[in-house]
Amino acid sequence: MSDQVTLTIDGKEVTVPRGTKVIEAAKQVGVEIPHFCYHPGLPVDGNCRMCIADVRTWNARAEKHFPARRPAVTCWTDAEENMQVFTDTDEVKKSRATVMEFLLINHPIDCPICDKAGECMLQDHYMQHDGKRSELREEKIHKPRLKPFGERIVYNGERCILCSRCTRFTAHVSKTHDLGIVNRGDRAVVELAQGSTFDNAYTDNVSDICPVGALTKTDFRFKKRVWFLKHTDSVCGGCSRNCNTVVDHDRAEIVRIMPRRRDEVNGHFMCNEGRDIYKSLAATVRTSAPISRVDELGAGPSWDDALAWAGGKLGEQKKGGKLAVIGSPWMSNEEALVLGHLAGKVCKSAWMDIKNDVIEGYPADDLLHTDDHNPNRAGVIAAGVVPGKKDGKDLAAIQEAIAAGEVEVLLVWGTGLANHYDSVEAMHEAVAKVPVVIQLTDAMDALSEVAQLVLPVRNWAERDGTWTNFEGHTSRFRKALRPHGQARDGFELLSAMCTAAGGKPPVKTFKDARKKLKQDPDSDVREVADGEFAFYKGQSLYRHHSGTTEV
Amino acid sequence: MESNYPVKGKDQVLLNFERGTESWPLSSYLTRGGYSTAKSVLSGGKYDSPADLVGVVKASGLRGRGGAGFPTGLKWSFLPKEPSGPIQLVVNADESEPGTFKDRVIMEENPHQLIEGCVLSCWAIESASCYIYIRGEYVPAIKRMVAAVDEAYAAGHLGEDIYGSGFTCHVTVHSGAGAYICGEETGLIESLEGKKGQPRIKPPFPAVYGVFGYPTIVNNVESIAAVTYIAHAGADSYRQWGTEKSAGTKLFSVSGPVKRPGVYEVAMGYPFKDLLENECGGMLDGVALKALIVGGSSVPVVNAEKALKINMDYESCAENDTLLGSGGVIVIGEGTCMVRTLMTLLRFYHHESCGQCTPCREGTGWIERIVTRIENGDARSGDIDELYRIADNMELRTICTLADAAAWPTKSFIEVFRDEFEAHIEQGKCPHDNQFPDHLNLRGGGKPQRHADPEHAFIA
Amino acid sequence: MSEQLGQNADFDNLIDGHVMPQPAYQGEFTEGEIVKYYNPSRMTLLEKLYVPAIIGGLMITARVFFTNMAKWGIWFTYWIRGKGKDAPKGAVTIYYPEETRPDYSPINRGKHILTMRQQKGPSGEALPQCVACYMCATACPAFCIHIVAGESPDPNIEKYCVEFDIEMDKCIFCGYCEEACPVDAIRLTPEPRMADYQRERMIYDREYLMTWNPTYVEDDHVYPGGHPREE
Amino acid sequence: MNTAFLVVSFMNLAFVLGLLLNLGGLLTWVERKQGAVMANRIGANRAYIPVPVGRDPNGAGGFKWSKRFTLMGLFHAITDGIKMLTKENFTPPFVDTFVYNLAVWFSAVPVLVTFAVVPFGGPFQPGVMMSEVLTMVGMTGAAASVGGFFGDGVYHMQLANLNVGLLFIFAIGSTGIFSAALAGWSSGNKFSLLGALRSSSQMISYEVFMGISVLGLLVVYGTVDFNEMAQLQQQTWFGVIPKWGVLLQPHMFFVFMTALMAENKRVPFDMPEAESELVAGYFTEYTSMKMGLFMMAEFLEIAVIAGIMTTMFFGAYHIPGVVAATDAMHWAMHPELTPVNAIFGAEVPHALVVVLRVGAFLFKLIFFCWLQILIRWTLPKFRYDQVMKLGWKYMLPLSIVNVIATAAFMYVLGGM
Repeated sequence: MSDQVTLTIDGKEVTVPRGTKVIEAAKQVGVEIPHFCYHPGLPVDGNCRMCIADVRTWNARAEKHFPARRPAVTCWTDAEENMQVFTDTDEVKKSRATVMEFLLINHPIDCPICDKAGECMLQDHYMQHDGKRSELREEKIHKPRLKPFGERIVYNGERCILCSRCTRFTAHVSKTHDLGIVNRGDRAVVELAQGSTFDNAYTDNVSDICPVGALTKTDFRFKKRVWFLKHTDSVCGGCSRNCNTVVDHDRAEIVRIMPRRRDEVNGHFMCNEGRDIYKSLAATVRTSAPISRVDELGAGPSWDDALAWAGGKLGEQKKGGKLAVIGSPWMSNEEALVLGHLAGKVCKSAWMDIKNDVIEGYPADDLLHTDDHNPNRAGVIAAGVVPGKKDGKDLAAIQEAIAAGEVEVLLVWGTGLANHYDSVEAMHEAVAKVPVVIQLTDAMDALSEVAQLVLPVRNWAERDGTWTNFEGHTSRFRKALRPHGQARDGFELLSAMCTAAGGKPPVKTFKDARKKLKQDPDSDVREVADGEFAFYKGQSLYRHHSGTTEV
Repeated sequence: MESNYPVKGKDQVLLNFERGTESWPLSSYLTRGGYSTAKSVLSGGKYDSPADLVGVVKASGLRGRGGAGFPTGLKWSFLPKEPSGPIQLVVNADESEPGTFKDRVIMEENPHQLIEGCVLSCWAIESASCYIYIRGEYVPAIKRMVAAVDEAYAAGHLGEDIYGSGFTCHVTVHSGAGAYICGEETGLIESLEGKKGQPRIKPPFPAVYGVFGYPTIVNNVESIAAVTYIAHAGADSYRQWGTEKSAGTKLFSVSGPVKRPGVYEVAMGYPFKDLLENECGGMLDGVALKALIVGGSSVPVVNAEKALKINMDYESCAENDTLLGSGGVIVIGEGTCMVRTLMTLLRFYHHESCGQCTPCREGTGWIERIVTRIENGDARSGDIDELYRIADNMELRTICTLADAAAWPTKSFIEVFRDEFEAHIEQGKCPHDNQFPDHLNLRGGGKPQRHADPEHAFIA
Repeated sequence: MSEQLGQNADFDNLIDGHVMPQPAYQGEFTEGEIVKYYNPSRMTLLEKLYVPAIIGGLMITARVFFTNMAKWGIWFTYWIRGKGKDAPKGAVTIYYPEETRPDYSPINRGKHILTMRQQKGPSGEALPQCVACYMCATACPAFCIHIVAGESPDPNIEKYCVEFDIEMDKCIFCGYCEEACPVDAIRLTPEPRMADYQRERMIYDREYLMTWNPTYVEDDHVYPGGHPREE
Repeated sequence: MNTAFLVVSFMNLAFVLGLLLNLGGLLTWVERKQGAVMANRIGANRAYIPVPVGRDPNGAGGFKWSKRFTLMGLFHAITDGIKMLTKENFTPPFVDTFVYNLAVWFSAVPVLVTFAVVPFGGPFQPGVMMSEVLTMVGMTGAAASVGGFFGDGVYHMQLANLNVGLLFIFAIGSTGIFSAALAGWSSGNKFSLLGALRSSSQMISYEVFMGISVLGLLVVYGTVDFNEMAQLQQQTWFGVIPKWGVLLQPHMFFVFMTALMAENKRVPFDMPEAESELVAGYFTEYTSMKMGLFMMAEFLEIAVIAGIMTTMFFGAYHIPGVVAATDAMHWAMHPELTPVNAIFGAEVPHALVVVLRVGAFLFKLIFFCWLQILIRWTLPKFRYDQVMKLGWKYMLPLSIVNVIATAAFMYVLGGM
């Protein structure tokens, strides 16, 4: 018995590892089998009966294919050698239409007020596999609506199709066992466990995986119809896990953040804190133009003047200068590459280290949360923002040098320098000893109040880049929003500073930077380095596609 | 041995006791030769190996008495050669099929034969533990079984090292909570494990992955009790009754407007006509036979003409478009409204659907509502076809067979008694109102009404 | 080839069960002949000159002109006597704002209204039928409908529109919103008059869309629905 | 050149300018109103003068400006003028300023100048006329002094009594091309330039046979002097049928009329302006009164065309049936034909003759204005190739053949 089996699905041959479910094998040859209860991130339950197909097993003794005695659900049936699967026969189509009919008889069909409408599997499958009028002439069964499950989730029992994805999630993934299905038959409803507040960090995932609008998020409730949303691949910066996400935005605002499947980083899920990160992003204080506190430049210098001045100050430090560069674990790998070059090569071995921008956050747990609340420490270090080998000073040493008045030019990226001092006042006192402080930041903080030059940089939602998580997996985030004011892309800005300082940037283009960092530069980054964000085939009917993690 | 029960042949397999006496204590069973078979088998004299006994059971042609009729010996042989853990035997005493009450008689009147059968079966499949899962409503049966097991432990017929043979067998009596779905073997297993009684998706079958994940054999009470006889008398002796494919005797629980309803043990292949006339004393005066449900509520109904042609075995039932099922013979007399009968059945299935699979969860409630509407006279002409179509759609699309069990009678009722359904629609009411003989009082009072609050419709 | 064409002529002309008109070219096709696939002119020389046709056309328009002028003359006799309102005019059009026609079609697509629920809200306010599903906003080809959804004050209703603005100056009166609405919340009344002097006033908010009368009488005309006219 | 001549000339000038400029304005209104009546519409009726008619019955005080004096929309012509005069006089930065401004004058001036040779009445004796009038009202003294001032001098009711009248019209009229060409070129706009090119080619094309088409008529008349033409058309056949140009050369009437209308660039010959594809053609970049002059030139030209047509083809200022028996100053009527005879006796007074002649001329002028507007609101626009084809392939050959045939005919007949 080999580990691989070969089977035929709709006439297409496919070889998969033994133990693969037929529904997954079919996906590999581009055959989408409709389903509700099946989810690749959860144990199989097989209760929706939507994925029934004509599965014929090979009987070696009779040398014949035999159809299954009862129609098989492909989400549970293992692929077998020489198996034949037909997913588009009339019987299979009828079976799907039948299941759809049963699912819909007691469904309230309140799509107009349902937040899931537009990315609802029930809608999609109805369009594709049923499309009939309801034959029900009796009254529908009524169940509790608007039942809060904790503070973040609202349950609507009438919409629920009892696929048990949510209960399986709480039972097997978050292992909190908050949800269960009580009662029998068509009286069954999902219930929150008595006394449970359903306030763990992963509750919103049950809304993502809910194939219908039974579980909706209070955060997204009534906010926006999903077909108005644009989806941009992004990465969560809440901790060093770097969950791959999709930023759903409409016009200039992010409306919600959803997880994107990437098996080696975050699987299918993400935490609630990561979803809420857009709120803190919107709350940051930004500057729309460079701010200067030196007389030569005036209060509001142009970018050209500011860069020329900053480059000149850095350029002065070329020969054995007193330049200290403090990077940030929120930089992208490409920016870190250029910053390392600027400090190490252009300005001849300046003192260089990274700080902790964010020190507070949610405690680590077994599922996704990590201890480090900055996204890219590993990547920035790998890209070369490290204390130099010769005469290199780490952050503590740089702080000492600042206190001793040895540092003449201090270049800081990002916020949070005060985290390394006892208080903001202490930081101000220390920094006052440095003649030139240049801060490149996407948010204003205590340092911005005293720095000689503050240059606005785009934040993660406004620029392209890659982050590398603590396990070494690189993820790419993309530009979702229009930049705030004149804020500049960090990579371009640092390259320009290299030039202004009299040197040359290490790479010319963003792509070259990726090549230099050896992050699959030649292949399509979206498919290889990032989590795949696959859409269900039927979900591209009219200017919408799914924002769920569903595969 | 004299009995009120009419028997075929002297050696009754299952009802081998005198009716009206205290047949359930160990002492009574011992007088009937109880535990002698176990002793002889366990001490090694009778069969060379457990496989021999499995072979004998196979050769006896014993088919599962729970309803499906799967050969018991064959089922035993499906156990893996290298089991992943201790093999478990589960006796399915969750007898909740409407119209069936045969296992109750065994457990109440002859519990030790079941226990002996458990010991023998455990020996045959090399298991050390046996669970008897009894329906929660069978309180007297549970009491008697518990008492009987205690007696058997005390007398050394159960427990460690029985009769010094080195064979250990523990029997646990488990009381269910009265859910129909727990009569399905995987649902029973789930319930036995302490979970919500919902059928598991198959494969793996219980023989590979059953109770607590161990290889498990689930058998009906009647089958296990019959094993005692087969182990004692051999396959040929058992085959003296019945037909080629349906060997042995079978209990039939007859209910309905007959003179003597009850449980009768007859050989397979015994004509229904004889069962009705001889054993049950014929139909009640003034009531003619209208229809017959031969094997519990789940099987298709047949009309009187066909019913009188049926012999009580698997093949004859199949020839007459029905199934033998569990042997719960429901006799339906003239004057009974078939729509109301179906409605009653479907209320049961709607109530008992576990709610796991979509077609069953939604379909049982739907067809019940349609039939209720037909019965109340609110239906339209297309509703019969609609009903048939829904029932047809429910069939074979679920994990377990509960949906089929609801669909088959629905379809057969329409096929056989379509004119009655149409009469309901044409007249706008039930045409059978007040047509029963008053003394029968077979109908409850008032018109059937759906409960206003469906969530509490069937709970109170 | 010609035979085949002749045989199949009946079938060639049968498209979707309709008998199509015969092609203009009625001659037989012979091989090597260059077939011109356009309708040959069948005009006579006189027609080709166009002058008679032009004169004919001029006579028609002139006749209309004089007929109308005569009617205006009659109208003038009425007007002189101060009965201008009832006089027959030499035109089928009207002086629009001073006169309005009473016979707008009931299916004329005019001003929008929002329908209301029969039961009032908890504080006695009128509740819109609208459930804020955004179907109208999605269907709108002019993107002139703006909705903000919210929790309804009525506990029996889940969702309703907190704000519902229609930019009437962008609206093209296609009626798609009416078609898209699943709850019959938005309707286009026959009311045609909605011009205004300020652009700000052309944005109709929820409250204004909900103030309408089923029928109202104005200028002796009964309007089938719509907003009372603002002065 | 005496004082009386100057006075008469100023009178003529005042009459012509007053007539043309008022007609230019009024025709904008006529165009809209007539088009409306032809299309069962009401037409221009919005512009009004508010008339306070009384107290507001609802208000506390003040007048209610409820009566709106619209006068059939006649104020639209005034408001149009006010509007164009008061709108911003904007000169785009990319134009050639000098030529751009020059082109405006080329549009309106030639049209006005053209009318100089059109006789709007016959020869008249202001002294006789005025003394007759004044005598009639009883002012014999004034009559004698006015009669003495003017004497018996015979003047023409015409601005310039040129003996090359028609040639003058062709000469001046052809300068109109400069207007379109210069405006289009100087605007620095491709729409304007395209419009200018179209307009130039169309006007030049039609000028060719516009001249040739009337050659036949000139052969018949034997003169290019408009006054003489007018006099000649006074003759009759059989004493009844007037020898009007339209009866002499009816086919050429159509050709000449077509050519003139094409010169005017109006529908159906509005290719140069062609709103649908060229915005407004060669004057796209013009605003306020500059644009207004282009527009006005168009309407003035309607009147000028009407005047030319009247003079050449429709018997100028003559009334058919009224035949000059004695001389140009007095008419004798056929007794059986006219009731005028019964009132005035054998000879109609000179003053009445003048009034009737001017009235007849104005009537015919207005009729032709009406006819042009009727054509404009009846016919659809041609395609450009159709315009060219019509001119070069049909009108031009027809005109040439007509000239030869007429010449041959006249040679054989030996004169009119």
